[in-house]
Amino acid sequence: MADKILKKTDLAGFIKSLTGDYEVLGPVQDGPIFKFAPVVDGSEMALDYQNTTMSPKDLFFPQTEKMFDFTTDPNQDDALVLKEVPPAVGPRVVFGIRPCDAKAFFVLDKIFKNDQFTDVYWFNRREATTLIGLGCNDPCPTCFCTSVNCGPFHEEGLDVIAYDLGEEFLLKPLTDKGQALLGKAKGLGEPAGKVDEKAFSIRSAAEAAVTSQVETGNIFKRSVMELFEMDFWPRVAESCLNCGTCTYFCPTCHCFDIQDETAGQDGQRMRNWDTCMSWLFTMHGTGHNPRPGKMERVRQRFMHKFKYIPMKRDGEIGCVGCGRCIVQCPVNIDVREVVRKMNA
Amino acid sequence: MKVQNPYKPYPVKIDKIIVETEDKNLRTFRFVFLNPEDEKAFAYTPGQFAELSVAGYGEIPIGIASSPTEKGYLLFTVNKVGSVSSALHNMKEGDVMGVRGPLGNSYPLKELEGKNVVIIAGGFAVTTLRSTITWMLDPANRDKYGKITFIYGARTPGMLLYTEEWSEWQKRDDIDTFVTVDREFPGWDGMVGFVPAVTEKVAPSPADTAALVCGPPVMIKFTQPVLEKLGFADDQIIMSLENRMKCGIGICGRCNVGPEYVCKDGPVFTLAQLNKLPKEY
Amino acid sequence: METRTAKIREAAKKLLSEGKVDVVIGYAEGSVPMKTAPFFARTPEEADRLVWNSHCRINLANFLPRRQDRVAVVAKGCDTRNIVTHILEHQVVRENVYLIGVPCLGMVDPDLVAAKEGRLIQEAVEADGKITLKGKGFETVIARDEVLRQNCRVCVHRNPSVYDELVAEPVKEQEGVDRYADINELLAKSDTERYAYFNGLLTNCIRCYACRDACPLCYCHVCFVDEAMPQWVGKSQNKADVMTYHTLRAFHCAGRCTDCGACESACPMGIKVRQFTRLLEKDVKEIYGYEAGLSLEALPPLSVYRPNDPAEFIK
Amino acid sequence: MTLTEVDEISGDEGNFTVRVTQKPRYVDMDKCIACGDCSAKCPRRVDNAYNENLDKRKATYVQYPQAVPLKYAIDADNCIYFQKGKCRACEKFCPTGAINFAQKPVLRDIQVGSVILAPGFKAFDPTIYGAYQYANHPNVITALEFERLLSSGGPTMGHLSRPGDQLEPKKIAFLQCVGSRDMNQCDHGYCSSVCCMYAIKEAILAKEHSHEELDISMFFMDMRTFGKDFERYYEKAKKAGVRFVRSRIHTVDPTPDGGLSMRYVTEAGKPISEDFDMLVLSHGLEISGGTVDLARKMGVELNFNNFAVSSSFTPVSTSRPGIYACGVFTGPKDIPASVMEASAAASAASSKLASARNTEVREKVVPAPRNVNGEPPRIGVFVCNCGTNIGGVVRVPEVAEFARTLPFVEYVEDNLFTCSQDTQEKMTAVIREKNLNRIVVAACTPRTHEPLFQETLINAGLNKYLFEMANIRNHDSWVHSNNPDLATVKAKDLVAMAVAKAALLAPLSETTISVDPSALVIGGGVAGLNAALALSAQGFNVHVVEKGDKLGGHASRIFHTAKGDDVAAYLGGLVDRVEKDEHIQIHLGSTVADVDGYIGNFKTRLSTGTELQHGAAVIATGAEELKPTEYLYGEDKRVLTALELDDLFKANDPGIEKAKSFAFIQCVGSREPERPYCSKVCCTHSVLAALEIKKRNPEARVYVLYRDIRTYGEREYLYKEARQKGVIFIRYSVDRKPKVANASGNLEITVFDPILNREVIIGADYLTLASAIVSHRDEELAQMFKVPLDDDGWFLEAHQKLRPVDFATDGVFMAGLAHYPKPLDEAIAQAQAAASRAVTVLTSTELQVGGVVAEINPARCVGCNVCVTVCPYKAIALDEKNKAKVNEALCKGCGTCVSSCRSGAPQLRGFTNAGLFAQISACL
Amino acid sequence: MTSEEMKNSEEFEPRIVAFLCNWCSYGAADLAGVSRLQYPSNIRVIRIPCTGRMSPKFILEAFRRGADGVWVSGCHPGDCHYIAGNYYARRKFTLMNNFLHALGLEPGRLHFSWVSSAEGEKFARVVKEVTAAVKAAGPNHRFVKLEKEVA
Repeated sequence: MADKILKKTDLAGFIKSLTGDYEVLGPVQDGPIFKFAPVVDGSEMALDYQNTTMSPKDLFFPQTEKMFDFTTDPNQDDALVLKEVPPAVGPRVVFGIRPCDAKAFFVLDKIFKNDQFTDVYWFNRREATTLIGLGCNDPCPTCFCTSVNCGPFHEEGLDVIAYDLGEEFLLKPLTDKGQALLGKAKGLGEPAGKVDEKAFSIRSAAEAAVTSQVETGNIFKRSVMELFEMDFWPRVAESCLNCGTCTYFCPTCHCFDIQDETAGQDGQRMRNWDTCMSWLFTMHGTGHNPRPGKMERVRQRFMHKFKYIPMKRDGEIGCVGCGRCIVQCPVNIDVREVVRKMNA
Repeated sequence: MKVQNPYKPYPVKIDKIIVETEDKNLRTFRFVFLNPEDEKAFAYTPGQFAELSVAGYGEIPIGIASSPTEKGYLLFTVNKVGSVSSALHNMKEGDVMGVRGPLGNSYPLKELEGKNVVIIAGGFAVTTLRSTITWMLDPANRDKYGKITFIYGARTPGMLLYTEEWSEWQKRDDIDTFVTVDREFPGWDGMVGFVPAVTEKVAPSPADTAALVCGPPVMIKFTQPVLEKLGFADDQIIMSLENRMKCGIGICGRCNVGPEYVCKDGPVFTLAQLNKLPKEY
Repeated sequence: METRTAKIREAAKKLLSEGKVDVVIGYAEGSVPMKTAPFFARTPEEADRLVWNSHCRINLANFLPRRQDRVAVVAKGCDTRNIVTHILEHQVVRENVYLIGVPCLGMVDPDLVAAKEGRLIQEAVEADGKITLKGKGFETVIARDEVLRQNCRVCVHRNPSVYDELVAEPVKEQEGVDRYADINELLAKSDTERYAYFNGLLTNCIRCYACRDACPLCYCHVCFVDEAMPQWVGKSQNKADVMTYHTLRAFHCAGRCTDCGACESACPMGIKVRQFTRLLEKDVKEIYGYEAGLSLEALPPLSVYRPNDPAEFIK
Repeated sequence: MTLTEVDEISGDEGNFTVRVTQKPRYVDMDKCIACGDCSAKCPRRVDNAYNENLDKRKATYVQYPQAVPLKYAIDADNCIYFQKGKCRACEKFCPTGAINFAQKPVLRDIQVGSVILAPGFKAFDPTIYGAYQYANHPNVITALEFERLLSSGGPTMGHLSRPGDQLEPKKIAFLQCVGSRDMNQCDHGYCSSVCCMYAIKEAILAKEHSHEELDISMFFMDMRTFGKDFERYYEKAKKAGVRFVRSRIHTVDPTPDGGLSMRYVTEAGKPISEDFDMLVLSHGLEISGGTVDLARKMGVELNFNNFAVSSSFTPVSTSRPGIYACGVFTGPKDIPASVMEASAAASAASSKLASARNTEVREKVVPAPRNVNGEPPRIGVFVCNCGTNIGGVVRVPEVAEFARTLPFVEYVEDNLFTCSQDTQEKMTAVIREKNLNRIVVAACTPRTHEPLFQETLINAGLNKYLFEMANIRNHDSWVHSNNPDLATVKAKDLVAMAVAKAALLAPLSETTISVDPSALVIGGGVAGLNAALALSAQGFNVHVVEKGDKLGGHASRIFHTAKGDDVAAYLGGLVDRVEKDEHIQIHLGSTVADVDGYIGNFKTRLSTGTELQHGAAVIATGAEELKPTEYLYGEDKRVLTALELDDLFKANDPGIEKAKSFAFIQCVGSREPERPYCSKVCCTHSVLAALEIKKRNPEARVYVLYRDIRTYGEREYLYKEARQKGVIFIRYSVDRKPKVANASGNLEITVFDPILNREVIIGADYLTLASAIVSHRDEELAQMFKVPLDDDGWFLEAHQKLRPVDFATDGVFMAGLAHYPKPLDEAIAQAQAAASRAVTVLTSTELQVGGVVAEINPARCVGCNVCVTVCPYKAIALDEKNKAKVNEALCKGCGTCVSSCRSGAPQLRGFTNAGLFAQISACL
Repeated sequence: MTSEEMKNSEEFEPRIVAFLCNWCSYGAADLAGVSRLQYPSNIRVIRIPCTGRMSPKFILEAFRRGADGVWVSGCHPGDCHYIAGNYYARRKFTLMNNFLHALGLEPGRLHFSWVSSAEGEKFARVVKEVTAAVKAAGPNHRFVKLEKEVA
């Protein structure tokens, strides 16, 4: 795997060289919102952004996704039989994604595939996509990635990581897919001089700049029931509106609902993001609700991220420390505070 | 090899509909696969469930009531509660729908070999236990197990499922069948009383015995102490949970009980396992 | 602001120490700049965490319906109006709620501040009507009044409409405010432009329902969006469904909305959801002369009628 | 029995034999489906009397489209076949073979216990008023003709135009009192009571109908808007720009442009000539010759105006026992008064028959309904051809074929007539045979035919609510007859919609609640006592609650009625009867403290603690006399109220005979901004009192200062008599009210006389103020019974015209002055009417409740109270858990609660959200 | 209008959902039938007991399902069979009508009327007016759920 240099002045050429084989997406600004969108030459990109407003999980897990088509027309042979919808994406490159979000994909890979089943919708898109990450030189005060198995230059989930060295990017391929991409791209140069040292110092400075920290060690040691029965939960949940904003912005939240919709005789089965903050999420047809109140639902979310996922997914934490939920929560429920309480 | 889409149901045809209860809200649907090769792919064990898929309405998880020993069809008994089950209840023989599965774990039939089994069921939770009994009573399997006791209760005689089958079982000597209803009814000459009370009377000794318990929460609540009193240990009591599910494959998140996905890690748990989990079921 | 904070703490301590209430609902300092968190003080000591500043945007009336305990709540003008609506709608029993009224000078819109500043703000300090913004390598001062939320800028009911005590002298209500100048401008446009405008507003909606959940009026057990039989509105990101959701949500607030802005402040995508509710709020005021929450006697306009209500549009 | 006339009557009260002749209709009522083909094919056009002969109808016809029964008839006087022996077109085209030219008159003898005469009135024919040009000029029309011109069902379909030239009039004059208050030309000295109001109504309607600004003037003598809310309507008309001119027109001349020039003299004596486009004569009411004949056959005495003779205290009784009368037959009156009298007559007529109640009722046996719960829908669809009415336009077989493809449809057939008896029998069989559990009939309108098909469902053992209709006739084939393709497309959609809804229908249960067969009457005045007696006469126990320490109320202070009857004597007898009545229990010194329950099952606690159970209640709490605060009342002992003057009469006060001068001021406290209503009784009372004074002291000068004299009906004769006896009437206007002063011990009244055009000063020994009658504004009582008050504090009836004694809340009724000021005879009639209405509740031992009513899902309900406030019937209340609960006995199924609830908690059975959604999606 | 557009507009048969109260406007429709008044066939009548039952949501649902026009008709104020159902409805309609138009519903799509059961002629006239107005507005694309946009 050979590192490459991309001069910022060559960015357009680099992007253009990819647009033939790939759809290229980059971070763009749309009013107050930052999000990934197709780019033509890279000039559209806002590479000095902090991060996308929402997590970019919709790259692989759109909020609404069609799964199957069907017809209710009794005259059709395949009436009421579900037909698979072909994968929605071809090869694409995402440029400039933040390492925390890529780490989230890495965690989600372990969720969308288990010992028996593979979520083909997630993996169709994952496989078709090459991720070029952009390290965070300048983390936000709400970032706490380094406390949760992640960091501003974390590499898991990425195919290539880019270091912004000022005038140029250092591109480090991390996977074969990344390597292949760099092989196809134009406008790249070879690293020269003390590039690696410079990159290392930028990385170290960034990691040090993540001053917001949480401890999770005790959480792993404690039993499910011990954590579950801790007495702070009601007060954490007290101000919660149960809106689910945290889950929609969270890069690792992945709960979904499956719904059928019909119009005339055409129908489709789709999935939509869902949220464990909703009372309906666990509501039985009988009227019984295993998580009847907002306390139970708030607790579930934090337990899921910091206890259940680590238990079941090789110790991975269901949180990458991106801080979006802290910024977006209308009532300022701060995940760091909650984790501190769980760990206390 | 192409990865199977785990969300895709097998197309099936409704072969037969049996109205099970006097309120007509419980019906047993017999399905046959539209593509015969799907039947092989659908290899299941008693205790597992499947997502029944009605295009235009969605899916509901329903325990498989038939036994793998019954070839050529699948049985599901469905209670009419929500929009999907209502749509299903409005369907007719010959209609096409989908079955996705088998899903979830099953009763630990392997582990139970050589043991006595007491099967305790209440109301319409008897479905997967019907599957289990049918499987165990199959000549190929009966010898693997010791004494089999079946205790089944419902509110009224008209609310008992599978009357034909358990009537047959009552005649057999390789299974002790006790069917009870909550109170006296004209024309009912069987047992009267609640399941926990009957269990206390007729359950076998806990030695080398496992109890499979399925029923409404109130029945479970009162049966559990009876079994404990009789000396059953928590890992001898096996239960099946019924959380709300969607994906059925351990991803979508709504059936979580603690770290476990009821749809994939369950629905069958021992009481010992459940004791370590939040009571979010 | 500081005196309001002090008075709120004083009132809360008194209520808690005298055992008059079980909890005082107010605001505590948030963990990020320009944010507060609803705070439930249960002891006199905890009351010291209560604050009042320009970021008390969340409408605390939201936490009142169906409460069983004795509660005091810190409430600005719009919050009290919502509590009046709660009382009229039997969600709150007046005797069970102690209202610590706060004459309000408007709340700051952090999105507006962010848009004005353009850089990541790491700290915001407020004093004497000015806010000092600090970030990596910069410090600027901005006048508070310039960055108020739009609803606060056009608010004409800053003083609580009901209260048990006030923590400050009533403020002078704004006069000569044209509450609906921008709405009227919008209404003067063509239907095509308006349709495009409202659809455009919703482009980024993720249907998290924070607007609904932050709204004190939305206290139903089951919201229409969660109904299955029949399904009023689809659950996907379909444009018409998103529009239907916002239309019906706003309609459910008709005659009850106080334009408190909680919905808009809660929206994580910065959508001007109030543009929907304001259309109705304006009509209710102009057609039926009703403004929600000003009186414990007058019923909301959809609960009553007059035989001669105007309706020229009906053939 | 339509087309039927009475020939003779024999026997006595309780046992009459009435011989009637039923004239032939020439149409078999059982076969006629009112499709109208006969009329369409009838070649004979004749003047349409229903539209005042302003347009034509056929010889085979229905009088008007809402006629009951909606069956056609052949007018033999005009039928070509009857007249010339040939034609029979109707017979040929009738799809059901209903035409029967062989029908003959049938004589029948009917055994009855009582008879009620309600023959109505004839509108006065103004031809004899030559000066008004009615007979000669097409643009001079009667108000009834004008009414038809304004009606959307009328000859011009509501488009206002002049009959002469079809031009839209821009300036119209209404002439009041045509054929009323006039002894010279028409011998009708009485006031017709209704013309002022109907003229104002027509004026307002005309203004609303007119495309351009319409100038309307109304020429009148006194504006008699004395009924409930009438005065407000008058004020509204003034605001709407109707010009009111106090003058009688004496000459009308045609103008060249088709209009009319009128000459009149203003009140101040100025002659004016003014042009109008059109002239409307507000003609009065009179009794027809036919009615006079009927009365003669019945042996019922008429007065000189041919109105039935009745007493003030038995307003619906005639001179012959057992025969009762109501409506204009007993004197001119408007709809609410007629409806009240009708109920009163029913009460009076049945009071003697109570013991025979339910003796001729046969019980019907129906099969027990099959339980269809849990069954998938199995829908049967019956598509009707309705002869050629549907099948001639819509391709019915195609619609039937389409219906087969719809979800859950198990059986489809098309019928020539789905409503025919044999099809009903077949339907019953098919339902059983095919095990159908939902039925859709695609035919005509559910408004007429739903009950018939529901009956069939019941006979087939299905709950009758498992039924839905698709209206492919009235809403389709009849209105798209020129486009069979689109009509067929529409028919399919309508069937699909009905099937979609039917699939979701659930059986609705109807349960019965018992009825406590006793009544509560609140108020022991004349109204309350009459209601109590009427109820007792029907065999029901009655509790009378009176807050005072004796019965009788304000009537005890009234001297005479307008008919000259002695009130004191009557009242003594009334109280005595009530006190002796074993069915009536009197609670003096009591008020209502608390009311719980609902129709059939009220529980009322009195202020004394007594608890009463009753099935119905009559509110007859009366009103009070305003104590004036003007005209020196309370300062000068010579200033009296009307009741105080009656006190003097009753005490035979010698002062009356000694005094030289008496004055009355009318409208004291009435018809003013604070009390914008007319107190109705005061004009008559003052006129009566003036006459009484003249009787006792013929030399005395009597002045009545008035705004409009409102001696409506035959009371007008009193007014006339008073003028003849020298009582001086001086009009004043409200902006120039009389002034009363004590001028060195003499009571002096200064008033501007508009005829003399100057102020006059009247010295009076007694000044009587005709002060307003004011309501108690009893909000507490209203709240307890969940009934409304109007702006003036009167109890507000369910419908001012059609349900004048009912409340929206079932089981509660009103009578007397609690409703509005009124004279004794009207109060008594209303009391009997209220009793009659209450009897309809009490006679049923149980009430059917349920069906299409709302229900609340408590899991959804948040207790926000919106449904409680909007329910027009107060059928919803919050329970102790703050959950709304519907009282099925009160719910009428309007669904306002459903659409008002944000939480989706209420559901209207039969019209569920899911059902309506299914209909929406089925047609799109 | 080009000739092509003219042709299209001639061929366009709008789908109009009409919500009629049982007692007045439904009766008026019956009467229009009895009187054989001819009117365009585009309306599809849904019978409701009273305009009080008319949830404004039904209007949105009809548009969402693709209706080109919606028409709601009930008893004249003061004539409600249920005393006051139409008074409450009138307020809801007023607000919803203004609201939907403010949100960009084209004029001519949404109609309200009071038609009594005696006004068959008015019923037919209003159908004509409503149909003409909806035709003039053309096929509806606003507030309509297009399935292809779902995912």
